[in-house]
Amino acid sequence: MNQGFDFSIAIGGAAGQGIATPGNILARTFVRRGLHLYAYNAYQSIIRGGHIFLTMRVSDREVLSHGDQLDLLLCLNQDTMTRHLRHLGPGACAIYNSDTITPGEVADGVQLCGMPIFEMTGDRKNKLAQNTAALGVMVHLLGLDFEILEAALELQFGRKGEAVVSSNVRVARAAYDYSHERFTPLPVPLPHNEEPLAVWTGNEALAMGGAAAGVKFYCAYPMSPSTGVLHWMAKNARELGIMVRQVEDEIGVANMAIGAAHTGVRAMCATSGGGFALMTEAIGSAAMMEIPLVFINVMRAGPSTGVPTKTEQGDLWQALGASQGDFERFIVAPESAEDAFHTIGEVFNLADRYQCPAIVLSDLLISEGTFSVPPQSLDMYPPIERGKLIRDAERNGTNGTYNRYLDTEDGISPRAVPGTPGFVHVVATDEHDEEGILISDEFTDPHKRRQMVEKRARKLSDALTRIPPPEIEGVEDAEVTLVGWGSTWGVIREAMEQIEARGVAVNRIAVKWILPFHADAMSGLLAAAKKILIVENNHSGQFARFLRGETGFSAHGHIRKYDGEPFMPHHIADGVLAHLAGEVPGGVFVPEQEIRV
Amino acid sequence: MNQGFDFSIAIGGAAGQGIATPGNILARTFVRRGLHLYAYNAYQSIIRGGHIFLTMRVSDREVLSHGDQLDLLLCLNQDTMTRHLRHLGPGACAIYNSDTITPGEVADGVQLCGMPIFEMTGDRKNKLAQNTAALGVMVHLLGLDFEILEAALELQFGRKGEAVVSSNVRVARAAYDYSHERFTPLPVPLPHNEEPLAVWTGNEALAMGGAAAGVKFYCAYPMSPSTGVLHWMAKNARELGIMVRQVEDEIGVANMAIGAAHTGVRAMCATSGGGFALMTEAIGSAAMMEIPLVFINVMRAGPSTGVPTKTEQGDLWQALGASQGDFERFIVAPESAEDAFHTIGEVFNLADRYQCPAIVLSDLLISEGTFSVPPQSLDMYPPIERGKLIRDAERNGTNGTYNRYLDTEDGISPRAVPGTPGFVHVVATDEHDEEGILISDEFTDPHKRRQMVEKRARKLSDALTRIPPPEIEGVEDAEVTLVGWGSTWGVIREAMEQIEARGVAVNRIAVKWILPFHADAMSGLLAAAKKILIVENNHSGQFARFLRGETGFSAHGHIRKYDGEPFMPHHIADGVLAHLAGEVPGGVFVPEQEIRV
Amino acid sequence: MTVELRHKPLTAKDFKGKVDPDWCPGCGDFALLRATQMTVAKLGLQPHEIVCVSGIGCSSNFPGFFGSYGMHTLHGRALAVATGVKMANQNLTILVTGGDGDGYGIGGNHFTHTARRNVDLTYLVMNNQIYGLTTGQVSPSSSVGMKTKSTPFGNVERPVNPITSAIMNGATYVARGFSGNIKQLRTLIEGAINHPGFAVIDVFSPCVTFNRDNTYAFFRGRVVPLEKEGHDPGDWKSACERAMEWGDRIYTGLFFQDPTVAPLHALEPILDDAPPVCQVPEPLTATQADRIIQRMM
Amino acid sequence: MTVELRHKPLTAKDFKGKVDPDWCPGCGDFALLRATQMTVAKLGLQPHEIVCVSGIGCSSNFPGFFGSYGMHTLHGRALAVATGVKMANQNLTILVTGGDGDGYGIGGNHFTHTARRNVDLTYLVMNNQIYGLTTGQVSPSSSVGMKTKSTPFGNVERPVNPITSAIMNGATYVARGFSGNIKQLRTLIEGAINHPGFAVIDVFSPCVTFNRDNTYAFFRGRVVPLEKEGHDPGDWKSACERAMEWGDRIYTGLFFQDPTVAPLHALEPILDDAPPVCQVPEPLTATQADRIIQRMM
Ligand SMILES: Cc1ncc(C[n+]2csc(CCOP(=O)(O)OP(=O)(O)O)c2C)c(N)n1
Ligand SMILES: Cc1ncc(C[n+]2csc(CCOP(=O)(O)OP(=O)(O)O)c2C)c(N)n1
Ligand code: SF4
Ligand code: SF4
Ligand SMILES: [Mg+2]
Ligand SMILES: [Mg+2]
Repeated sequence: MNQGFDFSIAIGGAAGQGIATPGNILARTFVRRGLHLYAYNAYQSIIRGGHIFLTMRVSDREVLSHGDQLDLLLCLNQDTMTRHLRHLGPGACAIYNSDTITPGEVADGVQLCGMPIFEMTGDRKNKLAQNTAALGVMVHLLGLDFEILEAALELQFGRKGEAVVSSNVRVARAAYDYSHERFTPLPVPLPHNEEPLAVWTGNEALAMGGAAAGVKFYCAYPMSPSTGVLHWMAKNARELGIMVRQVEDEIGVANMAIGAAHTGVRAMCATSGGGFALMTEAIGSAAMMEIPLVFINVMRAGPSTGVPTKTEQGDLWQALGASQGDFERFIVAPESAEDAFHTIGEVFNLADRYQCPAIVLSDLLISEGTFSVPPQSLDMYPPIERGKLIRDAERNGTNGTYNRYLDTEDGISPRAVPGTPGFVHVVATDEHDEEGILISDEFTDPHKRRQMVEKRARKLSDALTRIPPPEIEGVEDAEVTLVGWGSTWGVIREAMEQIEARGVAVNRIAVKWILPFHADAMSGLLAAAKKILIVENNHSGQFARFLRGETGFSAHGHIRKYDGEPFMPHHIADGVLAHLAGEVPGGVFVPEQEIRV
Repeated sequence: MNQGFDFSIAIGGAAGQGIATPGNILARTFVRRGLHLYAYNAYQSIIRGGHIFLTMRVSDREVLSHGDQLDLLLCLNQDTMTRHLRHLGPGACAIYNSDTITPGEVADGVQLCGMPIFEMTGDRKNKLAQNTAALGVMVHLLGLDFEILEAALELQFGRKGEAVVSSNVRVARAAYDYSHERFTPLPVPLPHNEEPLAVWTGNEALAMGGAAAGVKFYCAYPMSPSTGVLHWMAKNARELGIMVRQVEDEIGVANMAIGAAHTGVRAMCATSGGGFALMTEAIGSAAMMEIPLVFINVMRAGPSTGVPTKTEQGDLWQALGASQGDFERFIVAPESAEDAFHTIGEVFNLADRYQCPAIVLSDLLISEGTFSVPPQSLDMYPPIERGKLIRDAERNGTNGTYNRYLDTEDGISPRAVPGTPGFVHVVATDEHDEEGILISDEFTDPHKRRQMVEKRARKLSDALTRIPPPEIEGVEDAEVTLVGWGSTWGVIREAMEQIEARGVAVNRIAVKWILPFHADAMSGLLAAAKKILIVENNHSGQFARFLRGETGFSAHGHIRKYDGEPFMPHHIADGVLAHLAGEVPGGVFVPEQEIRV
Repeated sequence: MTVELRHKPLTAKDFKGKVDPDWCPGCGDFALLRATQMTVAKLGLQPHEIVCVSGIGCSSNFPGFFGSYGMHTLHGRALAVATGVKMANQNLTILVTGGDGDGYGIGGNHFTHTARRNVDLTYLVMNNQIYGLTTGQVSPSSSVGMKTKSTPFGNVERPVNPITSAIMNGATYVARGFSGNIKQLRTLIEGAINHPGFAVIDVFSPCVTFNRDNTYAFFRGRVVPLEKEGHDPGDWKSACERAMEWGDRIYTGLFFQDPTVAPLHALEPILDDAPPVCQVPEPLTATQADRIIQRMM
Repeated sequence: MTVELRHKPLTAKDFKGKVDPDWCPGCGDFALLRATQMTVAKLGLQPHEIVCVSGIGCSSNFPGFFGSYGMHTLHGRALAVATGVKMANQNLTILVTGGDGDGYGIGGNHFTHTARRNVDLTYLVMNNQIYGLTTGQVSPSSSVGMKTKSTPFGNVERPVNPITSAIMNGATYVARGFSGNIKQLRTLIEGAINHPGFAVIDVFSPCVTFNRDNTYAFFRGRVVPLEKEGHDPGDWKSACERAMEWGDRIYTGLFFQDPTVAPLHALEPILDDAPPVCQVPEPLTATQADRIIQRMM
């Protein structure tokens, strides 16, 4: 597809075999050369053993998915070799410890790079030697100077002391020399761009987005795949003056965050589906008390405990149906790590302006994916708009006259925080009047009740003007319009290139803002589309149903995946062609996952 | 409207003034005469004081709502008089303690029946005397023999001893005699039908429905307006051999019920919106483990704690979005107390057949409403179908060969319960294979994952054949088609008579089964309708959005109410006429609640 | 606070809420409300310096009747919310008010963990041994045998003991009061507010409407103030032993106090000599931002 | 059971699950699994008579590795589910297995209430003082100062003490074991299963991957079996005192037992001489149905 440099490395092994280290070293090496990358790690909910498969795609232009093919396979165990060798095509290489691993049958043109680790290192005990040796081989195959690897090893192991560094360098050097003599480097050497890139995961992006948006209170209960946000926050808390708390459960998390937010601090928390279920009651309470804060749900394959380490876009309806009754909130599904970073700042401003909670729907694909990012594209000082927030008594108001829930024209009432003299009030999850007095306990009054429901609802009447409407991306008048939401943004864009290459004019609509929804704008776009196919990573077509509910539009077909693995670009391309050929009887194309991870 | 006898009594006072007792006595008296009734109690979330307003409508034919007018107002305090006297029209009577209450201005033709309680009883201390005296007055006004009241007092107070009975009879008698001399009885005397009726609340109907369906395990955490189910269960537990447990919270409730259900017992629990929010995680887990049981959510006005004693149809989306991921479940919204009774049996059979949880959406209107019911219409021995349930070892199977999650053609796997020799297995909320082995921990396999998702989803493929499709009720080719769901069933039917009386041909579609949804049948009905108006008791039009999501149909207009009070028939009739007159700018007609309760 | 207002000395009346309590006449909760109002006035606290956080229940309506900042949150969640308030603004005085169902039933887990964290809160539990607002069901502190709407044949579950639980979970100030003894209540509340850590006062606060067993009369004949018994609040064993007594003698007073444990906010290095996080300007400093970016490269 | 199968004497092997444990080599959980398998075999229990209920965590994978009926439920909810199982079928032997996070963190409220209800369950907590499955965050039983991924600068919250909590909440059999002492574990498990009521065994079960502080070596040098100390399990005060010791000496063994409290199912009159509710035919009898209708009229 990519006319330039586009290359995929895969590393497979068992949990505990230390896949992360060579992965990190390679990633750092690539971004320092200004190369773009995206890495997807397929792993299991098990601490030792099992099968882990890290795919890292590198290119001289933006990389938006882990792609379709493998160019370089590093097998840390026999299992990896057995599962994945058959996925290599001509020009690809497989690297493995030939002392312990036997390659199987191999396609023509695949280069087998066996490493006789004992012979190279003289060491039978160091189980991690093969990882370092493999880096040596790779550096040779990629046409890099050994010095680059040496520097990277220094950086990686420096904290562990000189001895560790030098023993790693020795092993790597031996492997480099060994392969220099025997293995043919890849035809296209690794390019070098001027501007170095940075690298992060989606969870780090969410956390950093929070930090940049002024979050000074973060609390959480660990839950994969959201825990990375907690880890980043915990690590950086001291330096950034952020109060980070691990709580006894997600109910405590949500309520504690609400308590904090009520003091005026920007508060955030993250979890995954099951924890989010436990938070829902509190989300409704924040809306009723009109306390703004941000809840992140990093979706994983459900239902229930499901497949904790696999991805899915399965919680859209849970977010839509979170908590009882009608209430005001934002729901947004960021499209990539970089978008996630910016989204947090955007959605905090909205939550603050409209004094209501916001839900961010990330997923494992984004949150645990590793992305490169141009550091200069990150606005570390985004606008911070706190809305009608009274934090000190300079503004007017006394106990006698201040009404927390004043029925204003825009429905938004000036919001004072505890500690401010002259603005004493009580916020309540029971229905209340403008003063905050419970109408359920003082006197029940249907007219006041109606007034307050309408006051709150009115808040959002102009919210759509602050949210960008969805747009058509790509050629006008395309044969096929792909509609996706959230994390499929990247893979759909890459699929579009494949689809065009197969001679089909395609465009797409990427939906990020779920609530409030730009129904009119969307209807306009859909009305103009010829054949609408909705792509989503779940079984029931949650977005398709939502979209029909908002616009009345039924798509012409669907491309869905719910086996825990994310889409690869060709899955979508295949789906489009199958739909066009009329070969999708039920209207739902479900690609077969080839790489058995 | 009603051509026959149709009469409304209202009793107003503060909490603690004992409104329930005269209400109960009247209700018993009416149903024993074979009269139909419906009573709606508007009350506040407060134990003493505030304002309570009980409306009881009585008729010789079925009564489906509390109606539009008041014929007899009993004021237990000045507040009631002040609020409600102005709602009385010609022919109506107001009864009150003239020692303490002053009537205000009154419309022509309203009869004021002041009771000089001290003069009648010689007692200044007995605060409840006015209640009993009022019964005496009412019995006179209704043209009943005093003996009927005497018997009713005997029944009501018998347990408290002879002295209490006789003193009440004495007070009632004095009032009866007093009013006999002074007040004109109502023009139409109370009819008498042969067949006595029974009386119950919706919560009692839900509980009894459970008992009849074989529920032997019920657990709950108190929450208005669902607590009546717990009270009935607790009272009848011993006699019926039902294990009833009050748990520490709703999370415990849901999970305890699941544990019980796993042993093969039919298990049920009820709560309201906030408690349901806490249960959602467990509902998803029941679906994943494939354990059938029934969760009742009795909706009240939200969001959050909301107005705990007021009604709303506000949790449709919460039910639709309960728990993360896609999973199998039923959602049903019964239409009346009687329907609630039968629904529980029906939905248990579905849950058992398809081995998944079911959600019943009742609301305060049904659950705390008092309904008359012909006792012979209650099937106390409904069919009990347990599906593929293995409760003893007579059926074949051994540890070696039994697979709990066998991938059968219909997706339903034979289900064995603990204690059965030869069927040992583990159920899991993690994704698992046919044997029940976790695929997340053992090996992650996208193909198995997909197989299991599809196996579970396949279960419901024929479920719609077991659920009646929605139907058009009323004239064909009507000018207006009203669409409602759940508890508005009764009031919409009564509104239809008013609409017809105003010369508009109207029919309606009453939706009870929400998931799975008869989208095709519904689309057919909607396509044939001229002007579709959706009636619902919430702010955002939750059902309208759901319906469009399922069918693509947008209604032509809406009639909504969200002030905590239920619809009265004329609210809907007014809405229809306003819509027809083109007088509903935003498309949503919201009636003003006149009676300020 | 950037603005210094001159504070006049306040009285209990200044801590009246916007509405009068709508509790049943005679409800035990009135006494705690009054005792609290008197105590905060005596301590010289200002309404805006206090946040009163509650869950849901009759007793949880407290903040609406109390003249300070207030949060009437979800059933069972007051302690979690209050912890958030305190950790985001350690300068505020936090009162947490609620019922036995709210605190020991649905809220039990927050109770345990707030205790072990020793969050600097004053937790006032109006324990009427019943669910009042939902019209009289068994509560986790109802006695065995008690007949309620949900246990018409008598409760079979043993009650929690809030005092021993609190002590064992790590609360550092643990007391029991009685609505019939406002004077003692005031002393206990004063001690609790002054105590730097998690202070729990379990208050026998009779529900005159639904609990026919644990009435004023029931307690009047039984309560024995620990003050008169020479009890040493430093001795957890004796505290637990006395807390377990439930017969002719039922002790009230301060069972346990450990002033040596630091409250949670004092253990958080980011608060060392720092303003509350809610008062720190939101934007990152250039140094902070640069460091973050650097680590990604 | 309508069918009587002849039971051959079983051995620990017969209680192997369908798959081998995938715990990290050296994980403490192996020892508890083995001890449990040996004990149920010794007690002559059959696989179908046992239900093993767990939540989520490394330790909660236990039922998958154990050859009985099993339920692998939600994180923190095992005790609630298990109570449902027991109350619906009192004939089953219920083992509840899980971790410290599962049981004392998110599941803490069920722990409290299951204890006070004295539900007849055997609760085996594999306490590794860390969140294992989520790759190493602080747990409610982590020691102060412990560095984890969520407390990189050291934990500041005091840990729960499961032993004293269990005792004060009303558990009637409270013990502590150590994966390094299978023999003691077997004795404790046997006692727990035989005990009619809520039996808790908190097991030091080192996480060799994420907890570098509380290792086998840490415990080996410190554990002191109570059996050797002449401890009287009837004495709650001494039990609590010894349970609080956390230094050179850390006691293991049976801290507390009270055999006089009836388990919950024995207090439920509807179970008097009656089969489990899951075995009662569903339909109402005519008498039952008629009475119900009568009361409505
Ligand atoms: C999640 C949830 N479950 C249940 C309820 C209903 N509810 C309101 S107050 C209450 C219990 C009240 O008892 P307690 O806390 O002891 O307070 P009291 O009224 O006795 O003062 C319950 C169960 C609720 N509001 N929210
Ligand atoms: C509601 C919910 N929150 C969070 C999680 C994520 N989670 C899985 S296991 C676990 C903790 C495991 O710790 P522990 O119970 O001590 O077991 P261990 O792995 O240490 O044996 C957590 C937080 C979850 N599955 N569900
Ligand atoms: S019901 Fe009980 S607790 Fe509630 S206000 Fe009345 S007396 Fe107080
Ligand atoms: S991570 Fe720790 S607790 Fe989990 S299996 Fe490994 S050693 Fe055991
Ligand atoms: Mg109470
Ligand atoms: Mg653990």
